Amino acid sequence: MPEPKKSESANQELVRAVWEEARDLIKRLEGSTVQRFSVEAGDTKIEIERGMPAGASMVAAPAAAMAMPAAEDGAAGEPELDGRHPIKAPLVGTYYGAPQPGAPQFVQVGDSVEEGQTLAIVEAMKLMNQVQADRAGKISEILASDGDWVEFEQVLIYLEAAE
Amino acid sequence: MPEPKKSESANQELVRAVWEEARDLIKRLEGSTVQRFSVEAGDTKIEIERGMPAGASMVAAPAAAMAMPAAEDGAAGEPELDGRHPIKAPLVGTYYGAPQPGAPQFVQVGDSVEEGQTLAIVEAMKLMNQVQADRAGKISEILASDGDWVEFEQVLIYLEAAE
Amino acid sequence: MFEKVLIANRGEIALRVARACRELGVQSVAVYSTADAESAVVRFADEAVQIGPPAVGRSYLHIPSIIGAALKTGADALHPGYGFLSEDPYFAEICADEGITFIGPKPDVMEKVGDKATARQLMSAAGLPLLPGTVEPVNTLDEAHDISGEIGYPVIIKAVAGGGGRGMSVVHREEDLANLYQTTRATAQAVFKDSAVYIERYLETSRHTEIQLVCDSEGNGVYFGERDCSVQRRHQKLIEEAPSIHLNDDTRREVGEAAVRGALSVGYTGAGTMEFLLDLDGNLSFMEMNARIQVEHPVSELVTSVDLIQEQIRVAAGEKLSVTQDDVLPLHGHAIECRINAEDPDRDFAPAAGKLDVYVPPGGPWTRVDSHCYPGWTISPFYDSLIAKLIVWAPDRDRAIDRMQRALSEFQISGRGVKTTIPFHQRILDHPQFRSGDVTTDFVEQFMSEEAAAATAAG
Amino acid sequence: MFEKVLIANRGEIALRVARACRELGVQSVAVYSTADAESAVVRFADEAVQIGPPAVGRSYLHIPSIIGAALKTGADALHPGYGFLSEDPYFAEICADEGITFIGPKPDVMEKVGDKATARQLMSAAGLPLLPGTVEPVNTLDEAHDISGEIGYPVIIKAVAGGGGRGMSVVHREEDLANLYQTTRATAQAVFKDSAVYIERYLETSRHTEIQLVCDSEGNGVYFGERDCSVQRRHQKLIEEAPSIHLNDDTRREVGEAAVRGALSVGYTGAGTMEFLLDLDGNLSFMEMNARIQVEHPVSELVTSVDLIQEQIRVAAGEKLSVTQDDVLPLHGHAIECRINAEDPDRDFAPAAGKLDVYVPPGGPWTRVDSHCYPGWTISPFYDSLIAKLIVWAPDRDRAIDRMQRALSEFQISGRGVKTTIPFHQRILDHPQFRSGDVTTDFVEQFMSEEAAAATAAG
Repeated sequence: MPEPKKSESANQELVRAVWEEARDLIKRLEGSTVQRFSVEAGDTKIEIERGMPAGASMVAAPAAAMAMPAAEDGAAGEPELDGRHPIKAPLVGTYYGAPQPGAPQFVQVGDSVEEGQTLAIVEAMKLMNQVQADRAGKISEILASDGDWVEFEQVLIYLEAAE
Repeated sequence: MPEPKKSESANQELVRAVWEEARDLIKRLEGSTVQRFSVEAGDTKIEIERGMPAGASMVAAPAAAMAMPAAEDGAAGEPELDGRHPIKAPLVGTYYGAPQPGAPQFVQVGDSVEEGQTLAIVEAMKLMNQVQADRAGKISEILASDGDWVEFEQVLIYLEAAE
Repeated sequence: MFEKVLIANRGEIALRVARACRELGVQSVAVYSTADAESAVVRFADEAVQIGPPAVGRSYLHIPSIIGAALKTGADALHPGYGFLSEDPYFAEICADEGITFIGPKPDVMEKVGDKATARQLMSAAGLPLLPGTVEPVNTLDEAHDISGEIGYPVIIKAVAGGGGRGMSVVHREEDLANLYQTTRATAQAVFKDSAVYIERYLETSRHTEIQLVCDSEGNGVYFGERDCSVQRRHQKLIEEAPSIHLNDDTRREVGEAAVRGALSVGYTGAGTMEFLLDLDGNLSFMEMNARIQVEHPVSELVTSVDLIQEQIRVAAGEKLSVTQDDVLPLHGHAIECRINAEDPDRDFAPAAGKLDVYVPPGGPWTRVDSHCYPGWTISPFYDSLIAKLIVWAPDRDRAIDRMQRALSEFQISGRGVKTTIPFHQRILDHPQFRSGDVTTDFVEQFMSEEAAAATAAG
Repeated sequence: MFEKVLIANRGEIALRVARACRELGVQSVAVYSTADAESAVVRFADEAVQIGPPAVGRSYLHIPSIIGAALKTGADALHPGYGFLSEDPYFAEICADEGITFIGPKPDVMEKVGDKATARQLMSAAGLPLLPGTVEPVNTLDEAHDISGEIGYPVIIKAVAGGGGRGMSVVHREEDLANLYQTTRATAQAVFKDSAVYIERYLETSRHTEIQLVCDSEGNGVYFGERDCSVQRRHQKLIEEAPSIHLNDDTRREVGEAAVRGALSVGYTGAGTMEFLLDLDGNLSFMEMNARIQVEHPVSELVTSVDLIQEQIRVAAGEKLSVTQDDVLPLHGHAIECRINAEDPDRDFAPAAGKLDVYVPPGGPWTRVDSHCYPGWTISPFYDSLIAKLIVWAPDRDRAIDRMQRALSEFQISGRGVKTTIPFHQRILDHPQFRSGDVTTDFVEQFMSEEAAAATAAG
């Protein structure tokens, strides 16, 4: 809260030098997805925080495109760990991998899928919400199973790039 | 308060690079008197804070050596702006530039003084506390005048190096 | 008592409810949009479910997601807070269908009291005083003419479905009636999908006075005194206090008993508020009933020593009211609440949200802060701009004002782009007319034009 | 009323006093050591004077500097808070000489009640019950033998000048008397420069019960009920509550009236506390009088609705007490205070001070935090380790405990090297014996050995 008392506590030259380096540091972060970064060495701590539009700064990574629009949560893009692409729950509800009990699952691990293809259903109050692939790819992992309760944006399935 | 979500929001390589630069930055500050330093560029803020012994971290710059000991306030050294050396009040009280009313002032601007020479008096409850020079030098400025109320560590006189 | 209560809200009221649950030994479940993932209630509640994106239509107003969260966590009751779905009979009904106790009145009762015209009929039948005017909708211009003539001008035409100051027009002269009658109906149709309007006498100036009550399912009702909420800007309350210095004990008992009678007469259960206008001659007129807990409930809590949220949860769980009318009267001391918003009073109260780099709430004697904020929290543009409710108590009104001034003077809030209404509250509290207590609903408007005039004069 | 009050203290109590001054419309002056330059009271007070280095001997205990600051700022009164110079008759006298009103009793009265033996004589004369024992110092071993024989063992030998648990020895068997009598005198001489001791019956177990009172200069005195402070560790209070569930209304009135009578009999003015031991049969015995406001005063404020600091300032300014005895009785509800310290309960309460990176105090209904802390503040090793006093109120003790648990559960404090006593408080409040209220001054010791035993058993 108290402003750094430069005049009192800082060696002006040094400050100028450090300032330069700090600017470089900041430039390196431009365009990157880093929002908050901190290093500690012994008694010294350095912390870098980059502003974002207010609403967004608290927002988690966005849902993949879905049967339901997810646009308005305007969050920053999220990294695709080891190149896999997450398919997430469009709302809170019950997960089903098949159109109805007993029917074959929409997809199996290893299946190649087209953009727009239905991969699963999340049911909320009798409403069947289709979960569709927002890109073509190959099913690499299915994390949910029939009857699971899922949260909004919970990862249900991972796609990997098709060969 | 939330820890930076590195895994989610950071490009690992970049972080490593920035980390390196950050360490350089920290090294440059070692041994310097800088305690807290911050730069802002657009939406980005960078802040460096260096730890000190707890009690001291809030402590203002120390008093110059005085007729009364000032050791236990254990603060860091303070810069001597334009090379001048401050002589500060050893306690709260009334400033007098002379041993008694009507007597000549202890020192005038331009006088050369020896280490240990009495420069003024701060009176508190009838107690006359001598303010002595903690080094030899030349009186460059006298900021207080007879009868002024002064705070602890208020700068009373500036010394400059004698030719 | 319930096992687990889901809180279908956000911000300070969600935290307020979670605190009450904790004190009652009841588990709490927070629901949150992605914008609120770091919110205080998410950290504090026993469980939390992410229900949707920031847009309320897909999160806090999205019934399937909220019900889903309740079923997912096995909550046996749901607290709606205020706003959002708190007065939606359809939602209350769905909760019932899903076997979740909705903490509030029964859906049919909520619907009745929610309809202004119906509420006016029921309450006038129960003996509550109304302004001269119709209780039935006015369906033709001729009718409007006759009625307005009887009442005497000025009159006000109000949309039955209206509220919060929208869908109403004041008619000062008979020749304006036809035009305003038509436009009000048209607006009502457009805005509320219901063109029904009614007409009543218009009070040029009055005080907003409301009675807090709670009814249990055994037919017991208690009123918790009144609140004066006359310090409003465009129908947005800025400062509320309890009690009103303009009601004496007899009037308080009279209107309080009538309010409880009215509520019980429609089978009301839970916490509710009856809104009245108090004219300068001390006459009260029933305006409408709010079937929810209100933002300003803390001032009533502090002068009655009753935790209204806990009471609300108790009676919803089928328990008897924990207090009788005699326990809460006479009212104890005086309480004032200031709503601190992230708005810029110098720019017509434009939202001034952002990240709170500094947030240091006041503390000390009889100083209460109901807030979801902490250092680093971001006031999101997606939701209302309330930062904190600052409430103080003192033995009398003068000392309560002094205490509020002290508390406001130590409240530290700052962040890039963040402005608050604190300076505005300080100036209002400094105003001799506020100090005197002679405040009507047009006070803030007058106050602001005074300030504008002074500013112009100054330079 | 005063124009300007200088606050000769630091930390939470300095801020508490400054808040009271602000509410009374009195200017406040903070004094601070260089270690406290960024402290909350320095920011909040109307003026602030830097009086010395961190070491208290040259700042908060350095009379010339404090008087100097008062004269420099033209303060017409001085509030000493607790600790530091608050019970130093010499300091009170100097204030008087310098024309500064010391907010507390007159120097001679302070001196009288400060001397244990004298206080015991005066209070027994005023009809306060004492433990069987001497009111006069015991000057020879023979005397000691005779008296101990009369009283019956175990007895306790206490240094007249002692306090805070120092300078006292318990004698269980006659054969130990000679040795302990000599060593206690020697210690007393060494530590307090006064070898005088007295002897009284030793209660193996009892409850620490104290009466809060305020007397004005017109000879009016009011007692503000009692506090139970039995939850102590090595004579350091950890939890205090009001009222004591072990006093009934009659006993309360009896001892309260006796306490006021005793205070008035010595011409006491201002706020003070009479400490008693309450044995398991319900007998009270006067121990000593504290001629200052105490850390735990807020619990008494919340059950009497009186601001004791404001009252203290009023009577010092020559005003009449603002309340009568009837105004404050019966006591209203129940209040509990937890002292949150920067100490590590797992390392024998070793100080664990440092910078508070995170500091989010609890809020909400009937939750009071008296603290000088804010995010970024550093708890300095130069001073005591108190971070905050957390005080809650509820209609009854059970709900007060539930509320305290809720409040503790949301208190967030962290920083490098910082530990707090919060977990320890939570475990004590969870203990069935605390819940039952059957707590004596040896409870914490028992509790800790229970925990140690459980830990060993576990692993």
